[in-house]
Parts: sequence; C-alpha cells; structure tokens
Amino acid sequence: MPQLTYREAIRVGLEEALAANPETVIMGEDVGAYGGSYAVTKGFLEQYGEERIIDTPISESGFVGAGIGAAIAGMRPIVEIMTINFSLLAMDQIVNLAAKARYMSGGQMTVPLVIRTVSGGGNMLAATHSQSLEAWYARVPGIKVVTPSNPADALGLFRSAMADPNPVMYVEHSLLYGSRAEVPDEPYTVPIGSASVARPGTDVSIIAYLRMTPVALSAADILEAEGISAEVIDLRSLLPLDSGTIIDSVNRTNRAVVVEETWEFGGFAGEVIAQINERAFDSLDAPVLRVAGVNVPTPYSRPLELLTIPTAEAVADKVRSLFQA
Amino acid sequence: MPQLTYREAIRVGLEEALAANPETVIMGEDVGAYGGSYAVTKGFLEQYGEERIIDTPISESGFVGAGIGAAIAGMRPIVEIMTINFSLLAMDQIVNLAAKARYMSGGQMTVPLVIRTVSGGGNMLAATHSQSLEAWYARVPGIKVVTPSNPADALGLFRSAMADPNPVMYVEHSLLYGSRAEVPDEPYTVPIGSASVARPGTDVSIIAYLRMTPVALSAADILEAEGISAEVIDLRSLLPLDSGTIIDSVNRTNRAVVVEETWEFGGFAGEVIAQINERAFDSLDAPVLRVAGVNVPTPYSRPLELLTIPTAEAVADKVRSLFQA
Amino acid sequence: MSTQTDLTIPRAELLTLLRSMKLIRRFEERSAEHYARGNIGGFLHLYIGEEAVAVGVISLLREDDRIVTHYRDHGHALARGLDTAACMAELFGKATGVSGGKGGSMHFFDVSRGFMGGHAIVGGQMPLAVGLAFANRYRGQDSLVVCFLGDGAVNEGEFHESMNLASLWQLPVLFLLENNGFGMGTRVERASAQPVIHRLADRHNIRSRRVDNGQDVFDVREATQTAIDYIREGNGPYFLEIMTYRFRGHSMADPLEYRQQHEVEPWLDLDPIRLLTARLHESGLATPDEIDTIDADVEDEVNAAIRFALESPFPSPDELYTDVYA
Amino acid sequence: MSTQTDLTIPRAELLTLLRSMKLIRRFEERSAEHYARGNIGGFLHLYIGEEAVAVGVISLLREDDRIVTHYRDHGHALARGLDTAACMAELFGKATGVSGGKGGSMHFFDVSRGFMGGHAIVGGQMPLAVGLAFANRYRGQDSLVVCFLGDGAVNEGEFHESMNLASLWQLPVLFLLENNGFGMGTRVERASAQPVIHRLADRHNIRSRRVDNGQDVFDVREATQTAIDYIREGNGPYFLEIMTYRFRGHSMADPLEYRQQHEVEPWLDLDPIRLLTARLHESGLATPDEIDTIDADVEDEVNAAIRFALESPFPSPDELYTDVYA
Ligand SMILES: Cc1ncc(C[n+]2csc(CCOP(=O)(O)OP(=O)(O)O)c2C)c(N)n1
Ligand SMILES: Cc1ncc(C[n+]2csc(CCOP(=O)(O)OP(=O)(O)O)c2C)c(N)n1
Ligand SMILES: [Mg+2]
Ligand SMILES: [Mg+2]
Repeated sequence: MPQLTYREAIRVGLEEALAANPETVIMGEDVGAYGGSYAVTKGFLEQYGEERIIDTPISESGFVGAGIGAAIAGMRPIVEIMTINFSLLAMDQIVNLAAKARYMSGGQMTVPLVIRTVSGGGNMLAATHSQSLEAWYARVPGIKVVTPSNPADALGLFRSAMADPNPVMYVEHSLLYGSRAEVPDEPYTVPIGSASVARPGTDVSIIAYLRMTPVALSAADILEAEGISAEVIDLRSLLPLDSGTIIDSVNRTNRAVVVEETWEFGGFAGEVIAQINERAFDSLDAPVLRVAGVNVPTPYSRPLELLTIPTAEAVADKVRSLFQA
Repeated sequence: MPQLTYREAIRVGLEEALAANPETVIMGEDVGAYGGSYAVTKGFLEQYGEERIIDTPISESGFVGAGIGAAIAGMRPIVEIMTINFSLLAMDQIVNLAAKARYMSGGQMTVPLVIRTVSGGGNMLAATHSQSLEAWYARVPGIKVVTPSNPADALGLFRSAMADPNPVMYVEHSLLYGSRAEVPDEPYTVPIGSASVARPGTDVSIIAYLRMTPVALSAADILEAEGISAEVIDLRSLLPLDSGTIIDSVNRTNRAVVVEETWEFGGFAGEVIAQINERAFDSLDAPVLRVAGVNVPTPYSRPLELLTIPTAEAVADKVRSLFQA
Repeated sequence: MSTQTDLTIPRAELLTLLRSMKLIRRFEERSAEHYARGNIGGFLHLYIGEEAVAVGVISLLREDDRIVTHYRDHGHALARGLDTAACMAELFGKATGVSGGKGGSMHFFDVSRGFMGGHAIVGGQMPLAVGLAFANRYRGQDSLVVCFLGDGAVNEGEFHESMNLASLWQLPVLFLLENNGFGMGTRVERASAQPVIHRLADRHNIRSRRVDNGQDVFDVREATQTAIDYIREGNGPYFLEIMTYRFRGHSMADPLEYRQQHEVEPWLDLDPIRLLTARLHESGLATPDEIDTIDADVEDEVNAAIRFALESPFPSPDELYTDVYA
Repeated sequence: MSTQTDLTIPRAELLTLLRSMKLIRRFEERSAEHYARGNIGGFLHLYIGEEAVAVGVISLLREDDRIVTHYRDHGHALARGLDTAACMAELFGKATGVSGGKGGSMHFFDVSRGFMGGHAIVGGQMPLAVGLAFANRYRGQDSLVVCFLGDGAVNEGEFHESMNLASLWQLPVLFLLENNGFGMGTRVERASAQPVIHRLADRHNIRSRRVDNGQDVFDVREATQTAIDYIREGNGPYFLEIMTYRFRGHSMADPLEYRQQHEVEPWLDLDPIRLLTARLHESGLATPDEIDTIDADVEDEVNAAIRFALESPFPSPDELYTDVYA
C-alpha cells in the first residue's frame, strides 16, 4: 500500500475485519444508506448487505448497549457513535456495563467490542458538537482508548483493537480524515499502549495525541529553525498509557510541554504531568508546561473558535518560554 | 446552632432555600414519600407538600433536563440525582445543556440550578454504585462543582450554591452524613471557589477534598506524632479551583501530596499537580505525589474494597517517603 | 388531500403567512449561496419544503408562549419574528447575530421572543421544554411551550422520558413532530418500529393527532388550533405529528444518495409556498401584483440581512470569555 | 382471580416448583439474618413475595436460553439453578461466590447457565438483552433471552430505546416486567403516565399481555409459555407484565413508611408459596409429609450454603487486579 488517507486506512481496517470474521457487523447511525457522516463506510451497505451494515435508530444508549450485548455473546461487532459528543447518551452503557461486565462477573464475561467515534473541534460546529471527551473514557478501568494521528497508526491500531478481547474506544478526528501518508505494505499492527517518537529530538519533549500531533510536529519544525531540537511523542493510546516512552524522553530532554486540543482544566495533560513529575522529577530543568484548549464552551464564530485550539505557534511559544529563564 | 451532622446541615440549607423562595422546589427520585435514599429530605413531603417536593419517575435525563428548564424559566429548583453513578444518564443534559445554554445563547439564558448528588465508595455497593465522578463535571466550563467535607462547609456552600446564578453540582458523600461538628450560629456562607486550610502546618501540604479531607486530617495527626507538621488543604470547590491557596501552601511547605478517593489514573489530582508544577516548581523540594484509589472497578467484597480507597496510613506513608531521600 | 382555504382568516393575515413562508425560503436559499462562498461554516440544515409547518404553528402562538426546537431552526426563528438580519448575522458568525455569533445555525436564541433555541443534540431539547412548561404550570400561567422535534428524535430515550413527565404532570406543552420521513439518510420505517409516531404519545395518555398534509398551512393551523385550545384549557400536553418533507439534503454535506428522484418529485409538487399561492389566486384573495410585491419585499429584507451580516463585526476576542458564567 | 392447578404438569415438576420457591424464600430470610449480623454488606434487595414470577418463568426456559435481570436477582438466580452455596458465598463477599465476591447481591453471574447478571443500573440491563438477542437472531439460533425488569425501569429512556430496537429487528427477547407496584417508595401511578405498562409495548408493535395474579405460578407459567412459543416461532419480541408484590422493603435500609399496612395485608394473603401449597393439598398432589420433606431439604441446603459461605476464604488481595481486562 502506498499512500493512503486516514479515512482510507480506517476503511481498510474495517474491510479486513468484515472479511476476517463473519460475525463482525458495523452498527451505528447512518453508517449504511447515508454512507457514514464522514463517508468512512460509504459503499459498505451495497457491498456487505444490511445484515452486517446496520443503520440504527438515533438511540445511542440502545445501540451501544446492543453492541455490548452482541460482543458478550461472542460476536465481534463494531459500533460507531457519530461523534464523541453523542457518546454522553451512551456513557452509562460504556462506563457501567462495557467496562465493568468482566470485573463484576468475576471474569466470566468478555466484551470484545470496538467503538469508533469522532472527537475534536475546528469545524465551526459550536459548543455541543466540538468537544474532545476521550480523556473521560481514558480513566475508566476496563476499557482501552486509542487515538491515531496518522494513516499508518490508524490502520495499525484498528487491527490491534479488533484483536483485543476488551472494549476499545477507537477515537478519530474529523480534521485528519483527508490527511495522506505512507502505510506499510507488509502486515503490521500498532500495539495498544505504545506511544511513538514521532520525531526525535534532544532539547525538549513535546507530548501530544490525535490532531495535536501534527500541530506539535509543525511546532518542532518552527523550533528547529531556531536551533531548538524538539522530540515529539505521539501518545497514540491514552489507556493504557505508555508512560515508559514519555519518561524516557523527558529523562533525555529534561524539558516537556504537553499539548491537548481541549479544555486545559482537568485534562489528560494533568495525568501526563503528574507521571513526569513523579517519575522524572530529578531530570527536569524546568516545570512541565501545557498548551491546551481554552476553558470555554466552543463558540461558533470562526475567529473565536480559532482562539480555542492550540496552534503550532502557541506550542513553539510555550517551548521557547522554557529556554528563557 | 451548635453541633450538627452533615446531613442536618444540608437539611438546614434546603429548608432555608424552601423558605426563601416559593419558586424553589426539590425534585428527584424518592425525595418525597420515601424520604430520600439517604434520609436527607425525610419529612419534607409532609411539610412542604407535593407541589414542592416532587418524586420523579426514574428518568435521570428527563427530570434533570426538566430542572434545567425550570431554572431557565427563572425558578430556583434543586434537583437530586440519587447517586453520581446515575448522573451518567443525565450527563448529556448537564454537559450539553446546563453548562452551555448561557454561552450558546450569547448570554441570554441563565441556569440557576443546584444539582445535589452523592459520590464515593466504601459502602460495599460494588462497581456501578461506588464511583466518584465529580472530576468529570469539574472540567466542564459553565458549571461549578462543590464538595463539602464537613457540616459547616456543607451549609455554607449550599447557601452559596443557591445564591449562584449558575448551575452548581453539589456533591455529597454518603459516609459523611453522620459526621457531626460545630456550625456557626451567625449567618455565613462559604464562597464557591475558596479552599480552606483545614489544618495549618509547615512541612508538607496534603491536598484533599470530600471524604479524603478527614482521611488527610487523620494522616496529619499520625505525622504530627512523628514530628512532621502537615498542612491540610480542603479544596471544597473543584470548579472553580482555588489555586491560590494551594500554591501559597506549597510555597511555604515545599512539598505536597494530593489525595483522591477514586482512580488515580486521569484523576483530578493531575490538575492540582500540573498547577503546582507550573506555578510553584521552584519551591518544590520533592516531586508532588498522589495517594488515590486503585485503578480497578470497585469490588464488592469488603477486604478487597478496603484496598481500593486511600487510608490515613497510606497518606502518612506517602508523606514520609518525601522525607527520605 | 388538502382542505380549503380557510376564509375565516383575515386577508392581511393570509398574506402574512405567505410572506413568512417566502421569507424563510429566500433566507435559506441565500444562506446556501453564502455557505458555498465560505461566509457561513459548520453545519447548515435547510428547512426548505417544510415552511408551512413552522409558519402554520407559530402564527397561532401568543407572545408569552415559548418555543424550543432542534438544530433545523431557521424556519421556526423567522416564523417567530426573530430579526432576519440578526439571524443572518448569526450564520455569518457575527457579533450582531441572534446568539452573538456563539451559537451558529443550530443554536438560534431570542429569549425576548420566547425563542428558547435551537438545540443540536437530537432529542435533547425535549426535557428543556418539559421544564419550561413545568414552570408555567407551577406559576399557574396559561402560556404554553411548543417543542419541535424531528422523526429521528423519537427513538431517543429522552423522547420517552419527556412524554412521560409531561403527561404525568399534565404540563402545557405541545410536542410538534415534524415527520419529514428521514433522520439524515435513515427512513422512519427503518428507525421506528411504530412508524405512525403519534401513537406512541397515545400510550402515555397524551392526546395526539396526525396531520397528513403538512404542506398545507391551513391543515397545519386547524390542527394546531385544536391542540392549543386543548392545552390552554388545562388538559395537559398534546402531540401533533405533521407529515412534511425536506426538499434539500440533511445538511449541505449530504450526498443525498439514499432517496430516489421518483419519490422526491411528488413531494416537490407539494411545495407549501406554491400551494398557498395558488389558493390565494383561486379564491381571489391576492392579485399577482400583490404577490410580486411580497416577493420584492422579501428579497429586499434578505438582501438587507446579508448586507448587515457582511458589514457586522466579528465578536471581539474578549467575547470568547464572556457568557461562560452569569 | 386464580386459575386452577395445572394438571398437565407432572407431579414431580410441581414439587420442584414448590421447592424452588421455598428455596428462594429461605435463602433470603437467612440472608437478611446475616445482613443484620454484618456478614453481608451493601444493599440487599429481597425478592420475598415475588417467587412465583421467577420460578414460573424460568422453569419454562431451555438451557441455551439466557437471562438478564436487575439488582433484585437472587430469585432469578436460584430459580435458574445457580449453586445455592455459591450464591450465598457471593453475598458474603467470598472468593467462592458466583461472581468471585466481586459482584455482591446486585451482580450475580453464571454465564455457564446463561445467567448474564444481575445489573444495578435501573434499565441498564435492557440494551444488553437486546444485544444478546441480536446475536441469537444473527446466528439463526432459536434460543431466546428473558429480560427481567421492574416497573420503575419503565420510565428510563433505555426502556424505550430497547423496545424499539427489539421490535424493529424482530429479536427473540421476552421482556418480563415484574410490576410490584413500587419503584422504591414511588407508586407506579406516580411514576408512569401509563400505569398499564404493557400497553407501551403494544405501541412499539410488540405483542404484550398482563398477568393479573403473578402470585399464582400457574398463571405465570401459562402466560410465559404462550410468550415463549410466540418468540420461538420467530415472531419477534414479547412483553409480559406480571403483577406481583414485594413483601419486604425495597432494601434492608427501607423505612417502609410509604405504604400502609391495610394495603399490604391483602397481598400478604396472596403468598405465592402458601397458594401453591394449598393447591397441592387440595388437589391431593402432595401430602403434608412431602411438604415437610421439602422444607427440611431446603433448610439443609440453605444451612449448607451458609456454612460454605462462612468457611470460604475472602478473595486474595491479588484478585483486586484480575478480571479488569481479558
Ligand atoms: C444525540 C445525537 N445523535 C446524533 C446526532 C446527529 N444527527 C444530527 S441531525 C440527525 C438526524 C435527525 O433527524 P430528525 O430528527 O428526523 O430531524 P430532521 O433532520 O429530519 O429535521 C442526526 C442523526 C445528533 N445531533 N445528536
Ligand atoms: C439509573 C438508576 N437510577 C436510580 C437507581 C436507584 N434505584 C435502585 S432500585 C430503584 C427502584 C427500582 O424500582 P423497580 O424497577 O420497580 O424495581 P423493584 O425494586 O420494585 O424490584 C431505584 C430508584 C438506580 N439503581 N439506577
Ligand atoms: Mg426527519
Ligand atoms: Mg417495582
């Protein structure tokens, strides 16, 4: 496979899954006749039929729960929640059933379910439709959360998610669907719980995930021109988190900035910083800083919305501040 | 008022509110005929009548949304969600409506709503009924979250919540209901967004909230006997957070431990640590550490459950570790 | 199919109904243009084809009644008399918009006119409507709340919870279901085990009725008036299911591949504006000249709105932080 | 009120029904004792008074059928033949419990017997049942899923969403509503605008029926058999509303102040165990001696269970970390 878009990479993963297991179905709102609201499953209904590509009523709790039940019965369903904003309506099923069924039953139940959903802002969709809520799920023991930032990881993580016997939230970003990059030809997977060094560097670690990874990479470009060598860590999975790669990097660079698309307050960056603080405190030459979304509901108006989301320039700025002391 | 229990203090607050405003109603599951599942509203139905003490059907999204609507209409309702676990079913209404109605309408709407709920574990109620989910709400711009740890704060914060024009999640802990302490006689409030120094000290700051505050205080007792003077900060409000009091304390003590009842990973402690790291880095003599719940669904079995929740001994241990270097 | 022109309606009011429908139509046609030009972003859900519903229902409301609706809200807003220019400015994300530019197409608000939004979470507006109606009842007011919803919202749990609460507490709320046959690309029959949706209301002991031709503003009004009278008399909620059709895609992004031209066409013939215009002609209640005047007038109003929107400033950066808390 | 003893049921089976009901009763009476002694913690919701429902329904299931239920689950578990000692051990929080001590009273599981829990979020078990039934249908299996729920769960959105999905997809699921008149302290009439609950199912085009006397195991069985046959023939879901009563409080903490003795008493007269015993006597199908033997036998079984629970070890501390992930 040469160059694929993020969307195409996910399609490849979905098609492999449908081919591999006749008990894999895709269910969700408008995944069939409409073709998926981000066109990821376009043409699937015609190709796989309505037994396997299932348009559900708009009832997130109901169909996510149904997916959980089908998974418990031993099927290998893929449930799509159109955007992570709507997952709030299914949150009880995800948090109280999918994540806990195995534990509460003393290990009798297994929930091999992949939940695909779309996170993030930047599309002028205003407050209810622009949220990045994956960090909430990433603190629930019993589920896993992955957040691919590029086509190769998208496919590699999708394969791992399908192979995982646990419920996995597979979180996409709508502004990445069109991004195109090389995807390896040979069979490969990206293990869940492994971060990547998206760009090696020596002076500072910039830690990011999902759409903030390309932002961090651009920041690293900017900084390189100024003689600062930034290492970019792409978390790829939030739960489990690959703390080793983070700590390792910070131990080498002695400085870190964590980038997160959404509300700074109470965000996932806090966890990353707490871990660095605890495990690499003596390596730190400066406080670990954050660049994150502004703590407001997302406004519709373009110029306002743009202020809410971290930019490469803002990341570069924050990094620079670590070198002025 | 001399000594009141935490439950009694909340009752006083509720009765004041009912007396102050004829458009204050209490609605929730079993707040009336049953008397409240933790007996907080016992006798209210008889006293205030069914127009104002409203037993709702078991439909969290529906009646929380109805409370939001009544508040938007200018009433001053108090909605009770029996436990915070069930709030997941109302989360969309809280996060996407209560928190955002004002912003999305460009300031035209106001949501003067108090949502009372009960958080925490320790009652052998197993995984679905033992969660502490307040940190999720404490990251949503547009709402406020308060977490009183003692009777005086319970009443003082309740008064502030009722006076606040914004939606306030008022989070109680079932294991505190019976705790008894002095409540001031004169009219007073506890401002939302003000932490308290629950116990002054010089060597280390222990930062806690809700039921972890008494745990932290016990730890301080233990440590005092060993010659370590611990300052205990009770956050009291999570959103807005009184960062000033925290930073101030750490600047004096140069060491901090953050205590949280529930899952360590991705918890609220991360936010506290990120802020300390950013704003008091140079004061720190040691990494800021956490004592938090174990990252597992809560098991029913008593000996297992006890292992999941921080104890005073565990807090004291963690503090001691800061002094061995 | 259609009833007759309701001659009890004064002529001036008939022309107002027509004007209102035409205003919605032109407002949206022109928004689509400006969406294509990039002046409007996000999702734009057009109401074109359904104008008789909003106009028919809302023309019968009192000033102290309230409206809660979903994201396909331009029609309801304009029918309620929200300022056309402020609506257009909202689409352009300008500070002068009905929601200060913070809400956009899906979140129009004008509390001074009882227009309580524009809500983009499907079904999420229903508990809000219940709460507003609860306040009316608590206060002994005889004003009511109209809650618009789409056929797709019916399958959400909040639909059920809200219907139950409204009925149990006998609240003055009119649930106004716009059944346009589809939720995005999913047909009602593929989404609802009970495709005659108002029957679900019956079972919560809510009086209900279906209007078969929601393209006919007179049919819509007749049924709505019955419902309003019923509610104002203190009988509790009412559920009206109005059959209609959206002529355009779900949003501007809709590839529209899930419905066939041959099923769309009969509906296009039932254009509510064409229907009403023909009636007015037939019954001699409006001359072609009068209609031309309305058209010109609407055109001017929309042009002025666009000018206003273009010329208005964007919100200043400080606005980012206002309105988070009261 | 009650029908007759169903003489088509073999005598041995009749005695098994009686024994099963008695086992549930004694199991729970003794659990209450051990709750008071502190050997059992958390919430303990007793099923006493409702035994004819669980036993009547579950006695008609096949081994490959599945059961999903709510937190008041002891009756269903024992009726399904879960090991009595393992059930008691679960209440005691022991490693030998049906859920390894991790679930407790509200979360009994035995997947090997198709007993898919014990779910404590009201209404939350319904989508799970839909999903299990979906798998049956997808696989072309004729086994079915019984989903027990309480009258209180009916008002949750998930009830509505699940009913719609089950009907739309024609799934083999039997919704088994235990209408005991109350959700905690709230009467059905105060919680549901439609207190004849099964009518809500009708409106989702789900075949439904009410059993007026759920204290009579024969009535329960007759209706259940009809429902099961209907489902196995591939007709889709069925909804059975069974009227019953809980003799005790909602949980051990319930002050029970919301219901009056004079309304409770007539129900106490309808004790399902007393009813069945009387029938067996009248029809000469069981001698007093036989009944005494059953009593003694049940007593032994429960005693053994308690002994087992007392003697079993608590889970080792490592168990805290197992079963989080597969
Ligand atoms: C809870 C939720 N789920 C999904 C969506 C995405 N979505 C937006 S509109 C829509 C279809 C709604 O259809 P309907 O209610 O019939 O209204 P119509 O668009 O036909 O006017 C969907 C699925 C959403 N906004 N909210
Ligand atoms: C979502 C949710 N809300 C509230 C509760 C608290 N609660 C537990 S049982 C119960 C009453 C349920 O009544 P019903 O369904 O009739 O069952 P019964 O107890 O009568 O068997 C309530 C409110 C809960 N467990 N889950
Ligand atoms: Mg529709
Ligand atoms: Mg009940």
